[in-house]
Amino acid sequence: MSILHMNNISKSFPGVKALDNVNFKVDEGEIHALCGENGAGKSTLMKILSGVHPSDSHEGDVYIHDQKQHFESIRDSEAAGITIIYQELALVEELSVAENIFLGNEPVHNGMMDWNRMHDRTKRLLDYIGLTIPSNEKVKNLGVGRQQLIEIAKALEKQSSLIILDEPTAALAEGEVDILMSILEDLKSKGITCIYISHKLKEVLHIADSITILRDGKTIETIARSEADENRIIASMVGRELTELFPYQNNSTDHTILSVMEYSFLRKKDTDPMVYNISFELKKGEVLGIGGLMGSGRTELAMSLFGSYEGEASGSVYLNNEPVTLRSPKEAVGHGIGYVSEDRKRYGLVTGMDVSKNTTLSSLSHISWYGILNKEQEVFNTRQVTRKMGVKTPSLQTIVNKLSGGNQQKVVLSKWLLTSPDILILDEPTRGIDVGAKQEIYHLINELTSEGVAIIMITSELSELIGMSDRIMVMAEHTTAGEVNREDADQETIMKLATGGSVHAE
Amino acid sequence: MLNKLSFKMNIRAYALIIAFLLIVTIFTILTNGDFLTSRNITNLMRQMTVIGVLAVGMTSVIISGNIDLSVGSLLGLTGGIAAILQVWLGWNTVWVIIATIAAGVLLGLWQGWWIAYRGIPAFIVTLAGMMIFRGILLGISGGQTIASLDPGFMAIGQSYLPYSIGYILTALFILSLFTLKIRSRQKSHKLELVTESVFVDYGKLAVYSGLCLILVYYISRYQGIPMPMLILTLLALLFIFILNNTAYGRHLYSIGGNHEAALLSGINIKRNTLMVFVLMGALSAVAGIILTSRLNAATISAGEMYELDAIAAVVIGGTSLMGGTGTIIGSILGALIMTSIDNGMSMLNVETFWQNIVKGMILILAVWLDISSKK
Amino acid sequence: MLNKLSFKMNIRAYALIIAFLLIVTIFTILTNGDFLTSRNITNLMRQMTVIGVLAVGMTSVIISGNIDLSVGSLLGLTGGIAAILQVWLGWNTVWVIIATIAAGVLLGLWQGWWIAYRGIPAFIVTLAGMMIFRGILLGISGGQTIASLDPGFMAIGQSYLPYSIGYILTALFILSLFTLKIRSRQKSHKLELVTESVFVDYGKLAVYSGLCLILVYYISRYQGIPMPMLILTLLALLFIFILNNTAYGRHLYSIGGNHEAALLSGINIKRNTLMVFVLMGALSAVAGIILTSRLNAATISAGEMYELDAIAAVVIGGTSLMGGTGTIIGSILGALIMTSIDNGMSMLNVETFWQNIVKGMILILAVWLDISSKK
Amino acid sequence: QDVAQEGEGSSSEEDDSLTIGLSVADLTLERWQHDRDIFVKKAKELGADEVIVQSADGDEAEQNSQVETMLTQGVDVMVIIPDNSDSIGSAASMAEEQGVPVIAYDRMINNADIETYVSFDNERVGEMQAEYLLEEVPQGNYFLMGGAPTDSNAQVFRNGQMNVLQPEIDSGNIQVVGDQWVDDWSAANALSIMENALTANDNNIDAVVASNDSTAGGAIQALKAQGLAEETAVSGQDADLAAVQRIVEGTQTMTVYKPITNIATRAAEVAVKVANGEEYETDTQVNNGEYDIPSILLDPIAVNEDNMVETVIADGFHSFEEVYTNVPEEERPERPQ
Ligand SMILES: Nc1ncnc2c1ncn2[C@@H]1O[C@H](COP(=O)(O)OP(=O)(O)OP(=O)(O)O)[C@@H](O)[C@H]1O
Ligand SMILES: Nc1ncnc2c1ncn2[C@@H]1O[C@H](COP(=O)(O)OP(=O)(O)OP(=O)(O)O)[C@@H](O)[C@H]1O
Ligand SMILES: O[C@@H]1[C@@H](O)[C@H](O)OC[C@H]1O
Ligand SMILES: [Mg+2]
Ligand SMILES: [Mg+2]
Repeated sequence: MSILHMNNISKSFPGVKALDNVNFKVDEGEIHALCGENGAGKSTLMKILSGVHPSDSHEGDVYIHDQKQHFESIRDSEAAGITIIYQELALVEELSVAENIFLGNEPVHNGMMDWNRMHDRTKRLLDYIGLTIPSNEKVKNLGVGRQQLIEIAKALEKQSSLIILDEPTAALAEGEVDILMSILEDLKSKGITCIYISHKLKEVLHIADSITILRDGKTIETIARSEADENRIIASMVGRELTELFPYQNNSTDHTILSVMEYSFLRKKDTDPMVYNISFELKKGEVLGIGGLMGSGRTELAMSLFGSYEGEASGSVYLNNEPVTLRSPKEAVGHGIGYVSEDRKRYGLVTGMDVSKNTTLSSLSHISWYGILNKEQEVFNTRQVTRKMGVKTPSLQTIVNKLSGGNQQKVVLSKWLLTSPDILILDEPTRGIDVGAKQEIYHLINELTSEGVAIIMITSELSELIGMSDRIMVMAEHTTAGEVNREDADQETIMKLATGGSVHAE
Repeated sequence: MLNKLSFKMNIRAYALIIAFLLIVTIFTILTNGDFLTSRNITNLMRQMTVIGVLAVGMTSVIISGNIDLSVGSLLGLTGGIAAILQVWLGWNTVWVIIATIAAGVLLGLWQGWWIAYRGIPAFIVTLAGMMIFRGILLGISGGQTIASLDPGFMAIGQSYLPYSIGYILTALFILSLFTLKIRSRQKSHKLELVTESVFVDYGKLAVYSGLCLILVYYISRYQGIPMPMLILTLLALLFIFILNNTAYGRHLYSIGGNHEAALLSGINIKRNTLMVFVLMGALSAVAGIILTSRLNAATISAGEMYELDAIAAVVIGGTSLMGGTGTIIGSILGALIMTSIDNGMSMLNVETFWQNIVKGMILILAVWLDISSKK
Repeated sequence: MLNKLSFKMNIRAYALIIAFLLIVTIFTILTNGDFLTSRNITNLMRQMTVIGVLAVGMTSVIISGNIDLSVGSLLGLTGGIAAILQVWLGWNTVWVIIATIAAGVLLGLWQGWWIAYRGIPAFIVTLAGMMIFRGILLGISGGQTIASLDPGFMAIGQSYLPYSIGYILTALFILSLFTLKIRSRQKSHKLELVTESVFVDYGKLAVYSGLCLILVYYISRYQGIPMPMLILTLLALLFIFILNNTAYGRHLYSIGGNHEAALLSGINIKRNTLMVFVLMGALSAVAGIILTSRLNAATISAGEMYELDAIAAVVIGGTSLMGGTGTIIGSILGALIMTSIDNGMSMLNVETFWQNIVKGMILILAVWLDISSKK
Repeated sequence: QDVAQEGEGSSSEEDDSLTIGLSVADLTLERWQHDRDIFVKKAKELGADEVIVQSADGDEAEQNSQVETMLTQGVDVMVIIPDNSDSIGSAASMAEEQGVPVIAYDRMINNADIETYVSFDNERVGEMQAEYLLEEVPQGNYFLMGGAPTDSNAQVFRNGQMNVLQPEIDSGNIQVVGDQWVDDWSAANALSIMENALTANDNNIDAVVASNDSTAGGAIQALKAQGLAEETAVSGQDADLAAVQRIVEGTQTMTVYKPITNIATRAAEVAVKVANGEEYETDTQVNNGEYDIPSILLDPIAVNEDNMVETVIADGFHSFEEVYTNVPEEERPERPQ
């Protein structure tokens, strides 16, 4: 019995045909995965289903329980029992967790907000998804990972019959992913249907009942889990086979480029240090992986080293054996450091600017003469680097907001490549990136290290951490929990360090 | 954690209060105490009401990520309408008030429609409104000041509450504060929510109530609570309630805070935006009525530049022009600061040009104090 | 594909032009052609320059995500300084100009410092500036109109370029447009970049040049290019260049577009923000000089409310008050639309109150046309 | 409670110091600064201990607030130059009720039982402007340039002007080719308005009825650009320095001089007498809507090139050098002693 049937859907944006006669069928009560490369059209298809793209903006029909639907707005699709968790976070940072979960859906009693019911429900939802934070905490105080979980809670609250999850795990660490998996199982047991979009094929294979694959806006095939394996999916997505997922190369040298000793950082408005007592070394050509649980302070370490915060640093930082203090990102960039943020929308991109201008934003000095830009050179550089990165975009003048999530990520990477950094900090570099592109990034990492660039790679994907790092530092509770060499690295050791024996406190 | 948070929030709120107290202290010293007489505090309260009422509405507008430059003209026009209805057409006060507020609502509806349903930036629509409404006022009044309203109408802006009623209202207010708090704590307890310690919670309430009583006592020593102050207080309470305790209020914050997220959450952005301008229209009309009553006349230039004062009060009060944050209390404090500066400087008999300069400087310094405390 | 895109962009730019042409057509019909005489076009150009110059600076300020409410007072003050230096102190024109612009720069520096380095919202700092600068003007001028400047100074706002020079400048301008295009095409070719077809590229340039020539010819039929128009043109070109072709311009867009991303991209936000207010100060001083020269007098109320006109011109021109987008050309067009409305209506001798109403309505409709075309 | 009311806020009432409050509508118009300076000086000469001056910056509500504040400060007499004659009434009544006499200065205070009114006749000002222009230009095209549409006095000047012009318009002697009001009395606005009017009328404008000097200045700039400054007659008001300079240069035809020294001196005298409870003389009574107010009405003077020395300069309102600074030495009239 099919709950959803999308028939011959086509949708164009200026310059792109995002969907081309797509057919998509989902059975009641199943978990149906949707896979495809970045820009294949997955999110677009789901936005049609949720009414973000109203029914007159595309061709083809949508049937729910064999009833033809005309979704004009999100309200319509919600009324039909559909809820979607968007790929890009859609939370109001100034509001609390509870308020966000109930946004647009507030419990009201005599025209007044029913705070009690709201907090009560929120508390139970937070328990359910394994978050221990107060329900009146402001969302802006949470990291991306927890924000993602809040989005999930928000969807669960709506109690719909069909839940769409567009890359819900991109920002989650393994522990949280496990929780999510059990939530999905639980939903399934309650007869709720899920559409699950992810680039993490292991998860897909673990959880999905059937898998539909899109490529270049077309449906390639739908396969049952029993017939699926990773290679088959990849082949179907990418159109070719991929060998050897982690093309690790050892380019590590003896030359220490960065050395951090007993480093702590206290932000101006905080009372507790963001990170404390951290020591590590980074060698030319090396990939230093940083692992840890969500909220362990990896991002904060990177951002404070990069000079992003106003505050007080103690300890010492040596660049090429010279002591330095980096008080602003500008100084960090000046010293040859680049930082690819985990939150591209907030910290990585000027979303209203075009691809080309975003790409050259950090390297304008390379293409200008006394501050005057050489625009031809700009186009040239952008074209080169975006080609190398395989950014899929209608043109270099396309506003970056209009790119698919993965391609936006590649634009951020391109930006930093153009600065020709000596040290590149990658914070969750493959978040939301498809398998093919992931491999391209790994190859890129190799290429960079072979040129002597030192890389710090923060990632919550353990396999990636183990697969690509020369050395791994594990963080817990805002400080170093230990360091592991490549040879000794396995999931167990790292998880042990990350949980630090001590209970992970909030 | 929660405690820490709320404490931090309070420091933020306090910084502005500290700035305000500083200003008050300085003026009190410089005027040899004249600034703090019951009589002058009463003046201050009466002088701040018009901007205060506008600031209440402006807070909601700005929280929703919009702006309203037309409030000054809207106030002028509605004030003019009120005077015309009463002086020229002889309507009685009650009908005049109803019709005037209705006019404010309609004009707000007009602006809200263009902004919400036609997608024209609020800045443009309300800038146009600023010209259009002033033009209409000029046209219908023929450029004349329309004067001498009925005693009933004059009472709105000029009368005082009898002492007894003032005290009774205050007592009721304090009582309901405590009742609400007790009930809320009971419920929180049942739901196992984190609450502040009994001491902090009731301590705070006690302090607020004390301040409230002192103010009322102090003002009552002169002539009693001025009617406009009562109106402002009621409106402020109403809007505090709307912003904090209704779904509509939450929607305004989310629309201003993250337009896209609000849209994706299925919030009816258009209707909510329309509504905020309707409310602003109604409040402008109330402000127009109070001003006309205070002046016992409607003039063509009434309310000129008030939009800037109202916006300034809101921004001083800590509301970001980007939308998504802000409180009514802050804006009222902002209006109070602005009025105190005007009042104090004029008591000091400073030369006009110094007044402008000093007023500008105080503005910067007050906000600076507030901002540095947040860092 | 690329072609389609640029075509769409043009349609967006055209919508405003269409609105403008509509306004022109209506006024031309209503005035029996008087509106379109060489003489009136010359008037229009002269009347728009002051707001135009302010709008050029305001565009940069708004692109960077800020606002400047002080420009009117700043203009008044710098105009007053210029008149005092010349009339009371007898300085010669060149020194007066240098000193006045230096004063504008300093005042801009003051405001920029509070905004950039002390983190106070531009709205507050410049609102304070609005009061402070007007206060200083009142203080130093003692409230008097300071009149009768030197002929050299008067020439800035009142003289015309000789025809021959007008045409030579225009020719030079067109020539350099073509040279730049040719060089850019050559470079692109060397770097193997895709370029638009020769036809489209040069065709467009030819059309622009043609329009430029027609305007110059038309204006020259009266008295020649007015000096203020030349100044505005040069400043506009300079700022178009800065915004589009320098790293600084790019920084402004990114700061306004996403403050945090700009910071993390290694941009010095503070210095860039400071700079934009310094530039605004300098431009306000230029506007002050032009106005003083045009009136042959500095008055205390000079420039009152000009901030709103300048901001309106910028917003009509399609710049979002949220920052991150905007063009100088759009703002100039915005200023032209505002001035045309004033000019046309006063030629028609419309009653004042109708003028306000109609101006407001046109404002809304022009922006509406522009916005609907973008959807 | 009433005890408390008396006990505070009027600290100066018990001591015998004499405090005068002067509330000025707006100091951004040049003339009010002269009024203030002369008034303060004179009042102090006559024995006032303190004169508290406040300017409302053209905001009528602000002016009411300032009057309230001055009452709190315990002034003995209130002199008010109203921004708006009607809306100031409530503040004035309040002062009178509290036993502080109110003197209306230059502009009447309506609907309040005030002490006295010292002024020039503003309607008369408008009449003088029109009369003078008619003398110069008995027939031709007239352009009416009103003051700020939101200033109620602007309407009064216009009424005066029309008293004189209407018969001539009806008889067809003069044609009104345009009627525009100038926001904020701003010279820049007046300049644009005049430029456009000249364009629309092919320069056929023989007289400009400008309501004050600042608007006249703007209009004259536009006329100059067309080489018409000396041909078209332009009126004015206030005898601003820039305006009298224009008059002696020949570009402005006349201004109405309201001898500010007289009004300020008279007002100061009356204020001090009222405060001391002494008698003073008034000329007439003027009705302010509800009450007949004893009034002192001074005569405004039409000033042109010929009577410049005897009026503005003789009064010391502007110095000879200032007025003739742009006129070559040999063309200047004889310097008065
Ligand atoms: N609002 C939009 N305007 C223009 N183009 C768009 C818009 N949204 C998506 N596209 C384009 O449509 C195509 C499909 O994008 P979509 O976001 O559906 O990809 P996706 O499969 O979700 O990719 P990813 O895995 O990277 O999230 C892309 O080429 C993208 O650039
Ligand atoms: N104890 C805490 N209470 C509240 N918020 C916290 C706490 N610890 C960290 N955070 C917040 O959670 C976020 C996560 O920290 P950070 O980004 O440094 O960790 P991370 O290891 O990089 O994890 P993530 O995978 O979420 O990026 C930060 O924004 C921080 O402010
Ligand atoms: O003197 C004039 C004054 O009476 C009027 O109110 O405002 C304009 C002035 O010129
Ligand atoms: Mg996607
Ligand atoms: Mg992180």
